[in-house]
Amino acid sequence: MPDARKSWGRTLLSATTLQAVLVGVAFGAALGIGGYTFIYAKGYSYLTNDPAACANCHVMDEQYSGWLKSSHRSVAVCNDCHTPPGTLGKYYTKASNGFWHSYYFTTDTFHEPIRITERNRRVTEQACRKCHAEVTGVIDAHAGGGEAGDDSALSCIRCHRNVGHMH
Amino acid sequence: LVNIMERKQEARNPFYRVVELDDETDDPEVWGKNFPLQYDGYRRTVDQVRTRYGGSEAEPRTPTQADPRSVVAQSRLEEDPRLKTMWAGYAFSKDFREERGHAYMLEDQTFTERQQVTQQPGTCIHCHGSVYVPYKRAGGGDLMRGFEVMNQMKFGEARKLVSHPVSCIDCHDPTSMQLRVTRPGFIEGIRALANSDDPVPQMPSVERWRADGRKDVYDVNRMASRQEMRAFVCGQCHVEYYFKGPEKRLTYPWQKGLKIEQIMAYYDEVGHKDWEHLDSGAPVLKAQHPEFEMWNQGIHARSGVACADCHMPYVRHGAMKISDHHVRSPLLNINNACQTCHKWPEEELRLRVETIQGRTHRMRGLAMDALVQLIADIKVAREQGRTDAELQQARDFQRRAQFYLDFVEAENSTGFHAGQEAVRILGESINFSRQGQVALRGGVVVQAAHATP
Amino acid sequence: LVNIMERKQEARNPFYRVVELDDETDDPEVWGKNFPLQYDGYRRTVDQVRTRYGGSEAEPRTPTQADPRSVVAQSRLEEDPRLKTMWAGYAFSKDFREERGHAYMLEDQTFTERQQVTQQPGTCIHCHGSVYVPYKRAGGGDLMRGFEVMNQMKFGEARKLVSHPVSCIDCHDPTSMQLRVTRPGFIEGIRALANSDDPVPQMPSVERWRADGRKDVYDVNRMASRQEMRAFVCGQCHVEYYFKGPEKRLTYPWQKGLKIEQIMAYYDEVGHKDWEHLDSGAPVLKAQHPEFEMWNQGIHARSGVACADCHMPYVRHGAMKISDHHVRSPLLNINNACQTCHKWPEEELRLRVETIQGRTHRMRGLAMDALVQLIADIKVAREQGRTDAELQQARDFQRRAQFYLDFVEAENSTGFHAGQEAVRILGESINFSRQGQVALRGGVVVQAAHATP
Ligand code: HEC
Ligand code: HEC
Ligand code: HEC
Ligand code: HEC
Ligand code: HEC
Ligand code: HEC
Ligand code: HEC
Ligand code: HEC
Ligand code: HEC
Ligand code: HEC
Ligand code: HEC
Ligand code: HEC
Ligand code: HEC
Ligand code: HEC
Ligand SMILES: [Ca+2]
Ligand SMILES: [Ca+2]
Repeated sequence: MPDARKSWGRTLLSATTLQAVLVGVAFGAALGIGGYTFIYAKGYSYLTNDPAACANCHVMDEQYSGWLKSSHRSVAVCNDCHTPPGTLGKYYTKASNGFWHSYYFTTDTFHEPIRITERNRRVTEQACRKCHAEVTGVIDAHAGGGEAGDDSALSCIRCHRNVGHMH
Repeated sequence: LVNIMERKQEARNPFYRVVELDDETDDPEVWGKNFPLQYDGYRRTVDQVRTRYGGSEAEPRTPTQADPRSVVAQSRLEEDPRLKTMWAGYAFSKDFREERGHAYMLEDQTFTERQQVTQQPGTCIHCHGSVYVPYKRAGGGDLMRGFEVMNQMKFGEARKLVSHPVSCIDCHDPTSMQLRVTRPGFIEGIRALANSDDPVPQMPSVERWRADGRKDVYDVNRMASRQEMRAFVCGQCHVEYYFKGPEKRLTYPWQKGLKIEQIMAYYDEVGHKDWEHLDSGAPVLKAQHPEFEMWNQGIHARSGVACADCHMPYVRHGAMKISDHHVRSPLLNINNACQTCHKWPEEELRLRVETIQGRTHRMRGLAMDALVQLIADIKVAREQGRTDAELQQARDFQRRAQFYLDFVEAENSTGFHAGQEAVRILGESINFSRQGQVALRGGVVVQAAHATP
Repeated sequence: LVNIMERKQEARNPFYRVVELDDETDDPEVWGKNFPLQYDGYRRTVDQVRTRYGGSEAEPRTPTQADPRSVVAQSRLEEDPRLKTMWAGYAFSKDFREERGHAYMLEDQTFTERQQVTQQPGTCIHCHGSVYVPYKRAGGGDLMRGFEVMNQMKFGEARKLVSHPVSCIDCHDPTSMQLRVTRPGFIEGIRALANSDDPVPQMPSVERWRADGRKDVYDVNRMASRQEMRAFVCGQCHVEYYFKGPEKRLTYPWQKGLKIEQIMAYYDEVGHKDWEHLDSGAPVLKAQHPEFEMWNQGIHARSGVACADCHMPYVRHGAMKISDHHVRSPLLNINNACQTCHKWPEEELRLRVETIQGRTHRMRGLAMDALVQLIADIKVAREQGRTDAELQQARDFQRRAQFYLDFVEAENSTGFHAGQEAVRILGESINFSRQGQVALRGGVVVQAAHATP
């Protein structure tokens, strides 16, 4: 299982060689671009909790319309599943996702179909447990801690991939 | 930064109508003015890239008078000489190549050596060119009539009436852009299938028509759902076929159903043979590209996944998603073709396909060895002067073994479209070939193989 | 009595710890006091319900001295008498029944007629009872030692030391409740597999151990992930096996890999045969329940779907959900077993399984006919006084044909666990049988079948 750093690596590697170089040398420029989108394309949507806001980026449309059909539409918004508990972690994740997604959106160099990163997958696995502790207590009880991602934990997504937005 | 502005625009107007298209416009370049992205993809079917078992390899050749092509696809006969034995006495033993992109369909058909060794009928053109407009012209506005007229021409004459490979108008209604079936062969074939009692849960509209009391006829363009059409437009050509009677009417053998047993039974019933085998004298059949039939036996069809989902997946151009008109092996485009439904890494998906294809390829090899040995045995027995009566049983086994084997050999996914069914068919083929060998030697009750519970 | 919920670090476990469990507690009823829901499910494995190809049917019988059972499962020998021919000269031709729920494993093993016709070793008990505690006792605390000791007893003696069918302690650590492997046969088998070079992408922990330089030995309980354990605990018993050497050591033939070719090659190498066939005199093998091996060749294993996912799916009890310990055919529980991952209607899912099983069943029938015919031929040839040398080749074909066929016949999912592989194996079996028949009659280069590209 790649750790957070490795998975950032994956994300970067998914860019073309040219883009990779660009990222390496001109991080400042990237910041500029990302920053621009952050405002113009409502990248700051990341800071709100309104799912519609996520869909400010058409590349999020699929998940948005999927979410509208999902079992969770009335019980969980995007951020409930895609940001970790705790203010700091929450805003770190939002900021970094917000920035990188803005960056990739603008430079149009992300892998399609979009795939959740390892780091965000763990965030989501935690989110499930956060709300479903009662239901899942038993099946996690005897696991060595059952931290999402560790070998002794069950992956919720493996069986419940569709709960957030039908794939 | 312009990037995003553009994108927000694109989102609003997907395309501009530059020219008016009507039911006579068969030139794709004209359609391309309205739909430049689809046209670009369409033109890229000239690319030749090889995958483990598919795609195609560009083989340079020196053009000749008879055949001006400077590039062809690799010869399957050279890859596996056993094919020559299987087809001994038939045009396919002279020239059979890996198929390649749509852009080549017209020239490959026109210049294959198979044209020189036999006089082919106009029927051939049905699946190798944009015949919708020519058929209607030849039929004085009546598609079916034109079909019949051109079937009975010599290939050369019919060829002159056609100027493009499969084109936009063959799959699309020029005004609504909706998919439509334009091929008489499929319109009649699917109707015959609908009239049969073969269950086809993977074709909801057919089941619905049957449930509604089979009123008048099943009309594919009126009744099929959009998702079904995403496979039917391909089924217009990627099917098993034969030329019926002196009118050389193109016919898809689906009267009893789409499974191999049912197709075999149909050919036995009408007493059809493609040729008499040179070495063995058996009345044999040639199976051809039954992608549609095999796909129908697979889990994807059963799950409502159409040809276009994998071979023409949606690709994003800025804000809009369009169907990739660069029709090709999905293994050259795994992320768009597969990952929308399967979250596995590309390499893993490739390995899964190759596992299925590898098993199929191995069994194909065993079945081919068995068949070649049976043919050799019959040849010997014949030379030893055995009578037709004595050879009859072995020849019948060859007829079956060969058609079953060829059904998978000619199917171009190397088993992927229906992995278990492909291997089952090959297993039955082996059983036929070996029983033929035993029969020649006498002393075993061969019928028992059918006495299975 | 303490409500565990009160204690913070155990807040995840809503069960009441009524009794203390230790490594000596093999009585499930005691465990059931702490985990009543799992225990209830566990006890329901006495149910007998039939599915199209699986489950089991309760067949009443009048108890006898030798066999006090008043209910058994249907006889497979009566369903298909060809099995008697295949196993002629071996205990299985006397009594072989459809397997049923875990609750019966001990009595079915004790009272099968196979026990009366042969003297079975203590080894048998390894998979039919809760042997963890008995092994440790017999080994003076050492599991492996106890295993060796009990293997070498007569079945009757070993049987006396065991009092329960597979029980909680055979799959669970009594303190942490984590899954653990307690079966020496599997611990050694998976180790041999890890030492081989057979790629096992479906077993990440093995691949990791190999990648890390194969340091000391692969230790399943220390290295396997929880998800892998959800299959390994079943792989403890649902596997092909044989008794090695005079010590009757239970051995899983995985030294070269889990595929049939590799297992066959292993048996050839060690020169193992289970018996000499009564009719043909061939040195043959009996394959037994290779569910684990076949599952490993299938798409579900490849996708990380474990036995427990389908045979012990989660079931909701009030606020919490637990693993359904009523281990049975998933077709009796499609909703929980399949529908979380596959959003198709129950009936549709059943039909998909039966399509896969139907193809497998048909090929099994053809392979069975071919084998029975080969055996008949060899019998005749033998009676005609042909020498062992003359029969050697045909007998070798029988050995292969029979093991390949039995590998699928004995696998209890009727092909579902690996649909394409099951049919491939049957196709190869047919090829072996028929080549054997041809060989007896002479005149064809049989080796060619292996000369496949
Ligand atoms: C500025 C446009 C934009 C907005 C607004 C946006 N996204 Fe995205 N998102 C993207 C792009 C581009 C990608 C693909 C980047 C990649 O593949 O790493 C992406 C990828 C993702 C991924 C998968 C990749 C990963 O990092 O795990 C998740 C999850 C995600 N977005 C969630 C959200 C949520 C939740 C919101 C709203 C709070 C949101 N997005 C709003 C553009 C956006
Ligand atoms: C913000 C809280 C929240 C989060 C985060 C959350 N859920 Fe839920 N979930 C709920 C609620 C509330 C329900 C409705 C419960 C009911 O209907 O009894 C529900 C229902 C469900 C159901 C039953 C309905 C169905 O879709 O079958 C499943 C399964 C489920 N959740 C799984 C998950 C998984 C897996 C995750 C993480 C990927 C997750 N949940 C994340 C609150 C949440
Ligand atoms: C091996 C497959 C599997 C895994 C892993 C799994 N579940 Fe489930 N889950 C199921 C099944 C099957 C059910 C249906 C149980 C029932 O309805 O009786 C279920 C039911 C549920 C429900 C209750 C739905 C309802 O009926 O209200 C929730 C909530 C849930 N799961 C959440 C989770 C979470 C969170 C995780 C991860 C900690 C998880 N599941 C892991 C298979 C799984
Ligand atoms: C109930 C939990 C839940 C909610 C609510 C949810 N998601 Fe997700 N999301 C997931 C899970 C689980 C995955 C991982 C899916 C997978 O790996 O197959 C995921 C993956 C994604 C991805 C990666 C691409 C993909 O589809 O796998 C994107 C983008 C995404 N979510 C965006 C959103 C947006 C935008 C919203 C709100 C409109 C949202 N999600 C709401 C659970 C949720
Ligand atoms: C689920 C995906 C999927 C569907 C649906 C599907 N195919 Fe395929 N097809 C494949 C794959 C994978 C291959 C193997 C390509 C290779 O070997 O390179 C293939 C191969 C082929 C080939 C040979 C391509 C080559 O490169 O030589 C043809 C022709 C073809 N398919 C036509 C069809 C038709 C017609 C249909 C519908 C009736 C169909 N396919 C449905 C995935 C699909
Ligand atoms: C008018 C007849 C016709 C129709 C309609 C048609 N095809 Fe084809 N297709 C052909 C012919 C002919 C070839 C072989 C061309 C050659 O080898 O010169 C071919 C080749 C292919 C190949 C092989 C490409 C390669 O690289 O080997 C694929 C894949 C394919 N078709 C898929 C499809 C799909 C998917 C559809 C429907 C969306 C479709 N075809 C519709 C006639 C047709
Ligand atoms: C029912 C539709 C159909 C008809 C009728 C048809 N073809 Fe094709 N043809 C195809 C398809 C689909 C392919 C691509 C798949 C393949 O090659 O297996 C193809 C491929 C070919 C190829 C390239 C591969 C090869 O075989 O070398 C040639 C040449 C060819 N056809 C010639 C002919 C000739 C000559 C006739 C008439 C005797 C004919 N075709 C009739 C559908 C058809
Ligand atoms: C072999 C069949 C075939 C041919 C030839 C073909 N198309 Fe398509 N086309 C399709 C299919 C399948 C779709 C998907 C339609 C749907 O989903 O309803 C499609 C969709 C389209 C669409 C709708 C938008 C989109 O991309 O999904 C347009 C526009 C289009 N095609 C234009 C063209 C043009 C222009 C040409 C000629 C250069 C052409 N097509 C040739 C099969 C074909
Ligand atoms: C539109 C959705 C969709 C697309 C696109 C798709 N699949 Fe599938 N695939 C499925 C479904 C549905 C199943 C059946 C299992 C299930 O119900 O989840 C399946 C099953 C499979 C299986 C297991 C069955 C078998 O034959 O062993 C493989 C392997 C597979 N797909 C590979 C692919 C590949 C490779 C591609 C791309 C060339 C592809 N799929 C494209 C939906 C899809
Ligand atoms: C994806 C689901 C799935 C997985 C994973 C799976 N099985 Fe099965 N299994 C089935 C189905 C479906 C059947 C057929 C049941 C029937 O015919 O009634 C079956 C049948 C069986 C049977 C015969 C049951 C009977 O009713 O007679 C046994 C024993 C078995 N499996 C054991 C295993 C073992 C051991 C594993 C893991 C090594 C495993 N299965 C993995 C679905 C699964
Ligand atoms: C200690 C050995 C052992 C272990 C461990 C074991 N089994 Fe079994 N299993 C058996 C035996 C023996 C039988 C046959 C019992 C009989 O017929 O009397 C059986 C029968 C079955 C059946 C057939 C039930 C029926 O109705 O036909 C299924 C399904 C099954 N086991 C699945 C599993 C699964 C799943 C696991 C792991 C979670 C597992 N088994 C673990 C020995 C074992
Ligand atoms: C490696 C584990 C293992 C060993 C060793 C083993 N069994 Fe089994 N046995 C099983 C499993 C698993 C089943 C259920 C699956 C099946 O019946 O195919 C079973 C089923 C049975 C059955 C019920 C079905 C039938 O065959 O009638 C009997 C009786 C039986 N075994 C007797 C024995 C005897 C006697 C021995 C020793 C010679 C033995 N077993 C050794 C695992 C084992
Ligand atoms: C043949 C193997 C097997 C046997 C025997 C068995 N279990 Fe389990 N048990 C499992 C598996 C597999 C799981 C799922 C564990 C996981 O996901 O980590 C499980 C899970 C559990 C759990 C955790 C909560 C849950 O339901 O997932 C408890 C508690 C449990 N079993 C109790 C028992 C008790 C009590 C018995 C005896 C009456 C027993 N088990 C017998 C295989 C077995
Ligand atoms: C934990 C998830 C999971 C469970 C539980 C599960 N499957 Fe699957 N199944 C898959 C995956 C993953 C694939 C491979 C295709 C893909 O990648 O989507 C698959 C493929 C299949 C296929 C197509 C492959 C083939 O063999 O033809 C069938 C049919 C199928 N499953 C039926 C079932 C049935 C029936 C059950 C219950 C007895 C079941 N599955 C349980 C995840 C699951
Ligand atoms: Ca090709
Ligand atoms: Ca059973």
